[in-house]
Amino acid sequence: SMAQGTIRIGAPLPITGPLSPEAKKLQNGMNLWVETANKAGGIKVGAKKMKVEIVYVDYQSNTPRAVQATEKLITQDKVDFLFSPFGSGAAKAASSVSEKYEMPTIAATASSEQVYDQGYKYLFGVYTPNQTLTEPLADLVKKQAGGVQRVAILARNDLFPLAIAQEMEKSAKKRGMNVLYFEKYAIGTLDHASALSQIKAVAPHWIFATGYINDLILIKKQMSDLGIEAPVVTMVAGPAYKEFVSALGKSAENVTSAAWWHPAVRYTSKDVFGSTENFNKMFHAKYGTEPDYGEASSAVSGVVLQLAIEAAGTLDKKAVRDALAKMNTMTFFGPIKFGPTGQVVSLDPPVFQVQKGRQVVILPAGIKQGDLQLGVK
Amino acid sequence: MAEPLLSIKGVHAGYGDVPVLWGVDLAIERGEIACLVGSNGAGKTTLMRTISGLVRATAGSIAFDGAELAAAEPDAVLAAGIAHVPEGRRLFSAMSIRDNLLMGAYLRRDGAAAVEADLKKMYAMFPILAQRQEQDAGTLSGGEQQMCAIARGLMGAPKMLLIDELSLGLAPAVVDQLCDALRALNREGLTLLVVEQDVATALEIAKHAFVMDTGRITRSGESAALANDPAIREAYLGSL
Amino acid sequence: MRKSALLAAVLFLLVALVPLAGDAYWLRLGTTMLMYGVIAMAWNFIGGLAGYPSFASAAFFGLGAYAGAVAQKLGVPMGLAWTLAGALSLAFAALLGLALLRLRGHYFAIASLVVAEVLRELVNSATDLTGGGMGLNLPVPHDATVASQSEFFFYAMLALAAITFAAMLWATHSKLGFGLRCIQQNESAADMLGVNTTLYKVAAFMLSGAFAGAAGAIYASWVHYIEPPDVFDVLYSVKAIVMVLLGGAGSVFGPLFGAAIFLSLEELVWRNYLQVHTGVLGLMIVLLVLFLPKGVFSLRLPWRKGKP
Amino acid sequence: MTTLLQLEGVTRQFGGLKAVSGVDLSVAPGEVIGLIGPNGAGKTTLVNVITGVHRASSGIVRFDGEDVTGLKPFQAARRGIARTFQIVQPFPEMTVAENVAAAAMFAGAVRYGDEANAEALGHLRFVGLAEMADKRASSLTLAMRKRLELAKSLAMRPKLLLLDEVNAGLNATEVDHALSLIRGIAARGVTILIIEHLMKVVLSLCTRIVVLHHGELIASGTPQEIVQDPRVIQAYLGRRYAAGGEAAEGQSHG
Amino acid sequence: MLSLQILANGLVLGGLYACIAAGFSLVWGVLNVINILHGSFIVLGGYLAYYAYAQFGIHPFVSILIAAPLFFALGYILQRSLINRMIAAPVLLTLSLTFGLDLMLSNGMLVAFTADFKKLTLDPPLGVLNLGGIALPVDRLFAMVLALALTGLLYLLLSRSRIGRAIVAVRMDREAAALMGVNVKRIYAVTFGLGALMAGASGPLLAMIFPISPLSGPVYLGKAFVICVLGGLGSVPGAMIGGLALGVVESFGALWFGPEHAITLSFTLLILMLLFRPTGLLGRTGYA
Ligand SMILES: Nc1ncnc2c1ncn2[C@@H]1O[C@H](COP(=O)(O)OP(=O)(O)OP(=O)(O)O)[C@@H](O)[C@H]1O
Ligand SMILES: Nc1ncnc2c1ncn2[C@@H]1O[C@H](COP(=O)(O)OP(=O)(O)OP(=O)(O)O)[C@@H](O)[C@H]1O
Ligand SMILES: [Mg+2]
Ligand SMILES: [Mg+2]
Repeated sequence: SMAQGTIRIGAPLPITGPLSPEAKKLQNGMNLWVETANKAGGIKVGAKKMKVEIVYVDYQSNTPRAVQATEKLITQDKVDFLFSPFGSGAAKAASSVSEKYEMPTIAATASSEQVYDQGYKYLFGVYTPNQTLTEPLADLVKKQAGGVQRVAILARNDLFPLAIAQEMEKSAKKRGMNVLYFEKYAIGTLDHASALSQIKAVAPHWIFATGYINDLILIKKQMSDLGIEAPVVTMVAGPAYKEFVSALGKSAENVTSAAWWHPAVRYTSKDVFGSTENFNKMFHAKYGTEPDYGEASSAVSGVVLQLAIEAAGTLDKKAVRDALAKMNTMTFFGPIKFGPTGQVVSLDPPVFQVQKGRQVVILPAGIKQGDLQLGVK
Repeated sequence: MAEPLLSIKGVHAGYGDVPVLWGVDLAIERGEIACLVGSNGAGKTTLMRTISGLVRATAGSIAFDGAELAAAEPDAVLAAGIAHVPEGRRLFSAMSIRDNLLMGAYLRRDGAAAVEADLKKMYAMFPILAQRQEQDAGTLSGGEQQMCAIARGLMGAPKMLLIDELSLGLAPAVVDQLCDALRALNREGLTLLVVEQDVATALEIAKHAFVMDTGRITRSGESAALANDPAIREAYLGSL
Repeated sequence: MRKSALLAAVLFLLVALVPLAGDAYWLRLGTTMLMYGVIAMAWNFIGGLAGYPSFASAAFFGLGAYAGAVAQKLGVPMGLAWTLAGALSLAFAALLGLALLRLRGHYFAIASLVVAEVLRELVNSATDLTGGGMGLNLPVPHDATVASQSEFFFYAMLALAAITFAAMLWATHSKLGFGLRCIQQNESAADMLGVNTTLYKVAAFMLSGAFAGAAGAIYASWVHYIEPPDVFDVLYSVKAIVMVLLGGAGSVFGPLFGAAIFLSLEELVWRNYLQVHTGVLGLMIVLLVLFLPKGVFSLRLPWRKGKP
Repeated sequence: MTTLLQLEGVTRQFGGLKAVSGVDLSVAPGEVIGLIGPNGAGKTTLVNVITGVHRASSGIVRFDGEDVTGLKPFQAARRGIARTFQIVQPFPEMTVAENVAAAAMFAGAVRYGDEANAEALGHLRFVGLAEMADKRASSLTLAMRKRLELAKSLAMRPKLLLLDEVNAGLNATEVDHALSLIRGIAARGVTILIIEHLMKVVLSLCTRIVVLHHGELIASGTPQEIVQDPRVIQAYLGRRYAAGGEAAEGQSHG
Repeated sequence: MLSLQILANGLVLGGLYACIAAGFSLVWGVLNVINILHGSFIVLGGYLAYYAYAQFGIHPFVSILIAAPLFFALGYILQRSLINRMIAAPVLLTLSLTFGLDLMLSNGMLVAFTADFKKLTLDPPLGVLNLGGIALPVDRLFAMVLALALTGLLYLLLSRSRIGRAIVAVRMDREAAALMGVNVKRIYAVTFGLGALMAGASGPLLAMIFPISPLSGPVYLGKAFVICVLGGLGSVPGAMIGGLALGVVESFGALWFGPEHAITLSFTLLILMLLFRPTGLLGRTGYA
């Protein structure tokens, strides 16, 4: 690869199968970064600039195949660096392969601490741990909706949704709230009416539901159908996507959520994008829409890798790995500094709420576009 | 004499590429009872299945009542007026006796009343079927199943009825009754072709008999004449 | 039988040379192929010999994977963990068989299909032991080199495949296999002839369970990370059947060849038709079923005609 | 021992229907006994109860001095009760020899392998199917299948052989052949219970005939006694026998 | 009160389940074909309704009328051209065949529609019916009523019509049915067509309620399996009873054991059912 003067980065993605929409988002972000970096002449490796290229491999939304694809990228395609497969589960599974080959790997979409607590040295993730989503949210609710005492949590029994629900439980309890209902639902559940009827019966002030977008659309729809109302309804990770709002219309109003990034944040940086605003603009020019957090996190994965290579001044894996570990820098995504496990610790994930059909940032205070509205029907 | 009702000429047929029938010729007159006898594996069942369209004739012609049936599907054959009571009864095992009989009338278009009347007739002929109307056919005893199968064939109001193994598994008294009933139906105009292992009985009720051997008709003629033929007696009537 | 054994020995020896090619990717592919082969052969005990359309492969595989992984997590050495996993699957198959093998045909098929789902949900909810939906990590040995690890798992899978094959060869040519064939053709008649049908079927099911379970355990150690939807994936059950059909049910080499063919097809379309690879795979299966319903090798066996 | 098979009050009900009702019967070793009765009388059901296919609703089946009520079919088979099916049931995709070897192995306790094959061949020779040994069972004609069925039951080394309409569907010549086979089996000392609607078979083979009607035993006796019993004539034999048994015998149809 | 609400939820859900399973059960019972395509047919019907509504404002209830003949034709042609060739083959072969076809269809849908979830959102929504404190979403209620009506119609067709009796006869003995004058090939195609029709027609109903994606086929297929066995293979009233039973069991299971175990519970129930009454609630022997 050095010979051709191109840096090759392997990206095993779920291009087909149930997760393919996610792969699309990741590709959007990664492609924008590659394009931008190459337009600027490439990545500076010591004295010379090298073009960069991403080698995508489909793993069919199937975790064992993700592991296999990762190994294929390393051994057959001889890539220089790696991006992790999508989500916490697959990233965790594939991380053992990159660790085996001592291959610096950036995880764009893995937040659960269980991914990083394996003692691996080559895995770095740009999402802060899950509790960083629930903590500020709980703070906000505690402060601005004083009466909120009774909490109900419904979580998909799956790595990420479950982990974040457990964090939510902790955050709520820490603030003296009562978690009156905590249940998991199985993957593939077609009906939540029973769970929701029970939730209705405990008359919660705060309903917290996790899952993927289809689960959450279904849950919210059934909540409206069953006439379940609450001052605060939080859902992770559906509302960040446009489809959530368009599928639910009015009943999406006032649903709160949190994510690691939001196009309303504002940072100025020395990376290829220069600033959040500029990133948004370039993204819009290329794809015609606003970026969401997945698209931004995949772009920043490239940015982070680029900064590390440039700091190391070489493509040597060990050196780049060390540069990543030492990194303390600002990007369009926010400040990036990795903790001892390799997970970013420097970000303040924004909290937002669907208001009048738009995702409006309500926290952190510095970038907020509106205030928390109570009452979800 | 008028045209035969069923006239088979040079029919060849088989399973896959194993030929079983090697040019069968046979003619059955309107309104008669004919029987087909022959040793096991001679091809009697295959001939019947070929007539009713379950097995495709590879050569030859099957003319029935003026229509050519050699290439016809089973439903067309039945529509033309030939019903077939198959070997092994082949009842619809999880259907009641009554429903089995009604299936026999599947192609009939002459109204529910006529079907109902025929149903009564069958029940009169086989009283046990009337008693067990709602019992699943699969749980009937062997002989009861045979009665049900014959009645089902008759429910199609055919011009001609093919019965494979008429007396198989039937008690002697029932065979007598059945023969009487078939004779009565025959007097009303039904033409019958019966395969029967008990050659004595077969020759007794049939006017004409056909003897089949390895896929060909080797003898035919008036039953009475054949019954007295020493070769036939030797081959088919046994020692007892 | 002796001829088959000899041929198999040569075959396995040839396969054992794959690591000489040195490429980690080929090694991984080879390991996967052997794993598929084991699953297909394991299915063949109950599905091919006894003629029971089992969809339990995924259940056994997943159970073995979790049993092996949990055992290792609790400190049991790897080899012993694999053996324990196989034994557990064997015992589980025995109990399951006693209950389910009373069912016939479709009913058995569905019941066996559902077992994997139930196990998956159980593993999902037994969070303390299995990590539930969080998945389960196995220790990555840091003292061994990358290459030696890949080779190690390749040979482990190869050994399992060889043992499974030997068991299948033995079963096919023994009283057990004979009884199973009787059951396959007419169970009530077999019963009447004095075949203890329950015992025989359960034995076949146990063999099926033990080998599929052992494959699962090796798999878990090999990939270091398992989660319920992956190891209890119903596709393992379906693939096992498709592979045996491809290779030709009824021949001892069928499952192995079927696995090789299936994996090659999968790999080939995966590489060449990114967006439509499942569709192309589907098309190939359709064509194979329509034109070579007796397996790929029926092409060379024109004298083996089916009944009409 | 004077009885091999002993039935005491055997009853089998299907829903409200008593297919077999309070049957008492004892069969001595070496006997060839005929079981006749109208269609639906319960003959096959009785065989099914003896072989363990159906459980008796009440009553006891004793075989060889032991209570065998409720045994599974394979257990009954291993104790020496063999039966043929009213509708023959070979293993279609196996060879004729394998079919018989299976019986020898599983019920007859012959060792797997050459021993079983040799035994199978012996039985096939006895029934005249030796030249078909390597053919698939599905390719046999009906008469051959019935002989295969006999060979299989012999290979089970039975003490008691239950024959359910083994002669149905055979023509007179073939029936003659089958008769001599059955006599040959009886001559080996096997006790036989035979169900048959072909009176000439029953009359020429059996030492004793029992008659079942509506599930109950209505008569038992020598062939002579039975063909003259008015109840049997009324329920089963019909008008041909009404004139007088002996005369009818000659022209009896089957 | 809570129990009543849960019962209502369960019954409404069960109605939809019945509709999902009826066609699948019919095809399995009569043709001895496990139609893996069934789930994808449902999804395809859902997309039809989605696009009809999004592009032309055609209400999903109307889409059912469009979907029904289309899917019948699709099923009929598929059966006549492909599946009939294998009809006498062992069930595992036909299973592989429909498995392959399903891979093709779902991949095709993936390319055509992408894996993004689409949601048919009625505007204005149909609202919620409040029966003395029990909330019943009108769209679900309508869907259930329609589903049960469809299933009922299918039942009437099978039990009352000539073609229905022919279907039942073919299920039991193909050759004997031919001897009764039944055109077996046509009946097979009609049956497969009816199965596809039921799948295609339930698509629009489900699309009103569940987000659709080319990959939700297996979920519906899984339900169909369970219901089919609960009710008895090949029996339409069985599918209805089985569907309702599953809906109620899942709902109360979620209440009593937690939603996480609702599915496990239904599977456990299924296995128990198989062990103690393998022919299903309404099934009869002689069908396997
Ligand atoms: N389905 C089949 N496939 C292949 N060969 C068959 C099939 N059915 C019958 N045969 C063969 O065709 C020949 C004629 O059989 P067929 O059943 O017509 O004879 P049959 O005269 O009716 O005999 P039986 O008196 O035993 O009923 C036999 O050799 C038989 O083995
Ligand atoms: N599983 C069952 N369910 C209901 N009724 C049954 C069942 N099995 C048999 N019967 C009935 O029990 C009676 C006795 O049947 P069985 O088969 O024993 O008669 P059989 O004496 O062998 O008659 P055949 O001479 O006609 O073979 C018949 O009336 C039959 O309908
Ligand atoms: Mg015949
Ligand atoms: Mg009988």
